[in-house]
Amino acid sequence: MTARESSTSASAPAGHGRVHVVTPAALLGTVAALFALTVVTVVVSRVDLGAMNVVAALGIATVKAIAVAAIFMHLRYEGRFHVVVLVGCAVFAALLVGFVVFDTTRYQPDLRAREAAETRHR
Amino acid sequence: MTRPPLEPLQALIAATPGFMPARATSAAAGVDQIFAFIFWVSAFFLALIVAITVLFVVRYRRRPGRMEPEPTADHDTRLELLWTFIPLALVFAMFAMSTRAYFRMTSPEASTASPLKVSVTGKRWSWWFDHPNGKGAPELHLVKDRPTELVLASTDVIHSLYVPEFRLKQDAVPGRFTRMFFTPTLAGTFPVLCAEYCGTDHSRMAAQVVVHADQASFDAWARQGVDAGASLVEVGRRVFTQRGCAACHSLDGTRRVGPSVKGIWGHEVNLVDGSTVKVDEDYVRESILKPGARVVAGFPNVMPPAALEERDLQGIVAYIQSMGETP
Amino acid sequence: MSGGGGSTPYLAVQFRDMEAQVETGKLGVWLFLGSEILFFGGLFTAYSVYRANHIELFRYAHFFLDWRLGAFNTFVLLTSSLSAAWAVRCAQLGQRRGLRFTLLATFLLAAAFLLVKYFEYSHKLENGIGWGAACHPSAEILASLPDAARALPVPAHLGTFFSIYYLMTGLHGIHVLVGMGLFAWLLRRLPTLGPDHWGAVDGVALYWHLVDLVWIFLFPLFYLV
Amino acid sequence: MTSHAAAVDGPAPSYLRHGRGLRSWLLTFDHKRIAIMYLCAILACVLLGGVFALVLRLNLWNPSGGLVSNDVYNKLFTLHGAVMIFLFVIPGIPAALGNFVVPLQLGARDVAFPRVNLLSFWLFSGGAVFFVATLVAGGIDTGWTLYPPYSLEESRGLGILLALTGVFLLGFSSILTGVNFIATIHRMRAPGMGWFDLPLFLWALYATGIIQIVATPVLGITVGLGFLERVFHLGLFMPEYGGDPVLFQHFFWFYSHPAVYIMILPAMGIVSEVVSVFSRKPIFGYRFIAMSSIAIAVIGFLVWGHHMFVSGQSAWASVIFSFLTLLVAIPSAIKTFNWLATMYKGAIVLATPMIYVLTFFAIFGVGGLTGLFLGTLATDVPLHDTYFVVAHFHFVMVGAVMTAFLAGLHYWWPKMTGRLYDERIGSTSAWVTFVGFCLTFIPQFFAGVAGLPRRYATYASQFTVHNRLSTVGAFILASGLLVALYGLASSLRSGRRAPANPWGAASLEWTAASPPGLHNFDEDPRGVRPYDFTGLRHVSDEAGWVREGAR
Repeated sequence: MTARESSTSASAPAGHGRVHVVTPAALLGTVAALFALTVVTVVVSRVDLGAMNVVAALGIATVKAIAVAAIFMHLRYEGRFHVVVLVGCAVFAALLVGFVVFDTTRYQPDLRAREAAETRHR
Repeated sequence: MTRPPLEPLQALIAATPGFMPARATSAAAGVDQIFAFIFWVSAFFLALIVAITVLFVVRYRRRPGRMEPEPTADHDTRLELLWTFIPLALVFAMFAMSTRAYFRMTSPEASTASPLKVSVTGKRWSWWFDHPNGKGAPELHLVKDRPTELVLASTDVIHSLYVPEFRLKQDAVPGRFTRMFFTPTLAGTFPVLCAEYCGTDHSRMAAQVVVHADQASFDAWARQGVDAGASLVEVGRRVFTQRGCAACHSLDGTRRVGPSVKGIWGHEVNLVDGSTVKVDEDYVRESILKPGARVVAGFPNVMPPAALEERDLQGIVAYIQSMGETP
Repeated sequence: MSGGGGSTPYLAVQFRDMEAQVETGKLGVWLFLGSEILFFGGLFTAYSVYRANHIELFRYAHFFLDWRLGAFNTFVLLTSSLSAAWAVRCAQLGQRRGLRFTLLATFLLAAAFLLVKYFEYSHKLENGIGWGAACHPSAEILASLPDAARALPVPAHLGTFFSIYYLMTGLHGIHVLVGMGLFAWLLRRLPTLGPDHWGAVDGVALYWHLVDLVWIFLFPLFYLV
Repeated sequence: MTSHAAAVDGPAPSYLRHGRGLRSWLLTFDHKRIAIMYLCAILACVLLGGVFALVLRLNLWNPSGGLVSNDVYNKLFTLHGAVMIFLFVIPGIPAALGNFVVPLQLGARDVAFPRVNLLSFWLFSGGAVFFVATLVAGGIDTGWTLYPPYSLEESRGLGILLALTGVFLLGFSSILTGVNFIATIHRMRAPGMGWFDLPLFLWALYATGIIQIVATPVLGITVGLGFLERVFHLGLFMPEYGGDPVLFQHFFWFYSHPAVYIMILPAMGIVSEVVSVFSRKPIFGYRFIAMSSIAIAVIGFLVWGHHMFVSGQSAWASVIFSFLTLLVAIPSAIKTFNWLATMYKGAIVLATPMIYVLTFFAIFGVGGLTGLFLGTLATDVPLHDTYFVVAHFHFVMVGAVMTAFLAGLHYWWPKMTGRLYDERIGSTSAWVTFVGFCLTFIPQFFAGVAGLPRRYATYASQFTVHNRLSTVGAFILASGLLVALYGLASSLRSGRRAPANPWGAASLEWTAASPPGLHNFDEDPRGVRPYDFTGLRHVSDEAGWVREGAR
């Protein structure tokens, strides 16, 4: 059993030279960590940290996401280019969020002023 | 301002008849200067590209006696870095110049004179300008050399206030205000256009801006026009033109977005729901205050409600009546 | 012709050998998942914009969501991710019974997730909490809110929050549904899957982990903060 | 599955003869047949969009219009834009030419995912059907940019929902094409073919693929949100329900600006191929050209705000976007000068593809340089939404992209069909197209600077001359394109048979038969240096070019 779980699986045909089979320990360990982090994020959210609540929640979610990507999605074992795809796309998504939030928050007073003017009018 | 070095280039562009509109604001000179800079840089590079292309084609065309290319390097990093960094330096210059000018164009002037603040409302397909003394007009009136702030709003869709002579443009967005800051520097009358597509008569959504030579002239304009003693029909005619009703409702029977007002008084019209109604005072009033209530068949339900004063309402009714009844 | 992969009936004509086929398939799935990130990214942008500018909406609407259900669903989905990852392992090692069990478990956990979502949605919709213009909370649900919430006025455009809520959880739910379809498809093809043909299991599992990843972010963003 | 093994003994029948009947085309997994189907569909769309354009130009002959009503005019420019952008310039080069050429240049038997490729074609067709349905349902008059609140008002009717659905399908088609190309280029290269042995067309398509994968999903979500906003009033974009119309513009341009690079990058790739082959010299500065494609793709994502300088975007956002926009000029400049340097001391052959490329230099020069005026904040403010913008993007998207498309179509035509087109007709079409194009769009720059806003059904009489020149030019342009189509179509009947390598090109596709067999190559080839022309010798017009020492 242990031989089959090494990074090159003996049972795989020759073409599968780079196949990695994740061990039960790694799978179970990961899911245990994910469960624990879920509990932590719930507990932390019950404490009022002000703006830090969002930061903490997103931070924990990111750690969980990295765990899933690294172990369940095999990123730890293979394909540096897959990491580039995942991280690259996440970065572009973040840039979209970042730029749009940056801009909308800056022009928001103009929306509020108009809303106030309309309320006055009625 | 770094005006002198570009002045001759700018003058050359400006000298081309019909190339550029007059310069009528504080912003215009700065914009045109940067335009001139980019124009000549571009003209140089375009000429260079075309000249090299033509030259190489003529000299190196494959022809009897010259069937094979001459060996040359397949890359030259120094040369390639040269044509990386020269354009880079040029766009940096453009960016730096333009950003300075842009901030001047989009922020209030640090001037002691109190700004003239005008509220602009865009609606399909007309402009309305509320001047500081409470005077509303379908024309924008400004004073030469007096700093101006326009606060733009829209009641329906996005419009864009554009005066080519001012070199300025700003969208009017429903649900919010947008602002323009500038100082007119040339007295005269210029067209106000809509530059953001807004439907059927987008191209006819035009008005005028009148830049008065001095404050006194502006004040004189602002005082006049309160039509005491005018007949109801005259009041109606004024309101009808000023509020831009004619953009959709023609006076001569032409079919536009809405029904023409010519000869409809007393007429039975078919409605979208299949019923009919007689055009009388009640119906005209309702159609102004609640346009969507009873829409004439064959026309879209797009008219925005207009909260008119009682006298103006009476005026419109009288005006439409004066446009002739059905024989 | 290079490639000595003719030994398996699963080798497509354009590939030189099975390894190339599996690796290429995996790359294709990853690229598609990258695309999915941006697809959800659009909705995360909408969320962030409205949260940044209308925090009062989010504070208030938060009272309508039950974090216990969200947390329960988080555990369900994490477990399903585990079984999906285990299914890949079983396929690689040729453990047919284990593969059947893990695929079935993933399918059922996904169904459980959707069932909980169904109860959440129907509870809201019965109480007038639709999306956008259709959001008019009923008197009962307003009365059932904690005191902290009842002290606040109902904010204007509460429906905008629920638009975002339904959009994000709904799009995620559609992905769960598609995932169930994919696992059902794998179960049907079970006899063909094994050490020389596990690319499909791997691809579906990768997709499923992405669905899990999205939920890992949705849960705190809607139910907790 | 391994039927290609049989092909070793003799030349395989060409892909055109492998299977007969409609089904063998519509359900094919062969990238070459899919490419041909794309080509036919796309050319049909160009004709449709072109007819719209001619009606528009005729209506603008007089300042007050008169040929069609304002509403019809507005619908025509909307559909002209939507059809041309979504059904021609975006899919044109990648889906039609790219699909044909990518596996051949790599020495592969097909793309990585042939089924996905077919699905992509059918999604494209579905999207096109929705566009036609929009037309049948009375058309839409929102402009292709679909800005709310105008586009999502109830009074716009239901056509908008059909159009949004169409765009959604087209988006997915584009994403799948991008996934396929990137996976193919990564994993299907011939043995011995390194990254820097890729023909530059493939680098360009690789960069395009990045954009398709990263930007297009945002288009999908944007039109999806638009659809739901219109039906359910979500309150995201419509101010009436508490939404923000400027937010839509951010979403829209996050895709639609990079989309411009989906259009132009493959065009640049074609130019790189053609300029080298017809100068008979290796491309100058291969790595700079390859990397500048990637740079354009990456920077191109971060410039979308330059469409929003006067839309109510905050000033600082505008400044940042302006800066990033201007940076795109650099990789474009690098490419242009490297192309020119490739011609230096070459042996330039003025075949039709090369003539198209020479006109590309001028057109892209104008298109790119006028972009500087629009990326620069201060000058964009007056020029925004005027005919200057119209002229600029037609120079880039029609001028440059269509010119390169025609260059590529003529260049690979012998490979696709096995026939040589008539050089006289081809070169005539190239010059007529160029003259017509310049006459159409150069006056529009002047109209824009003088202050004529775009999307105007009627205009001030001072612009009559500009518009009439433009209309005359449009008809010259159209006739040039018809000449090109005639030349290509007539070659199918009467063209000479093409040899495997009619141009003396060095990349792998020219080692396959013209037209290639079902699985492209008789034997899986090894990688070659794609711009190494040494040893290529012209044998005869019938036998084409042969590499010395080759069998």
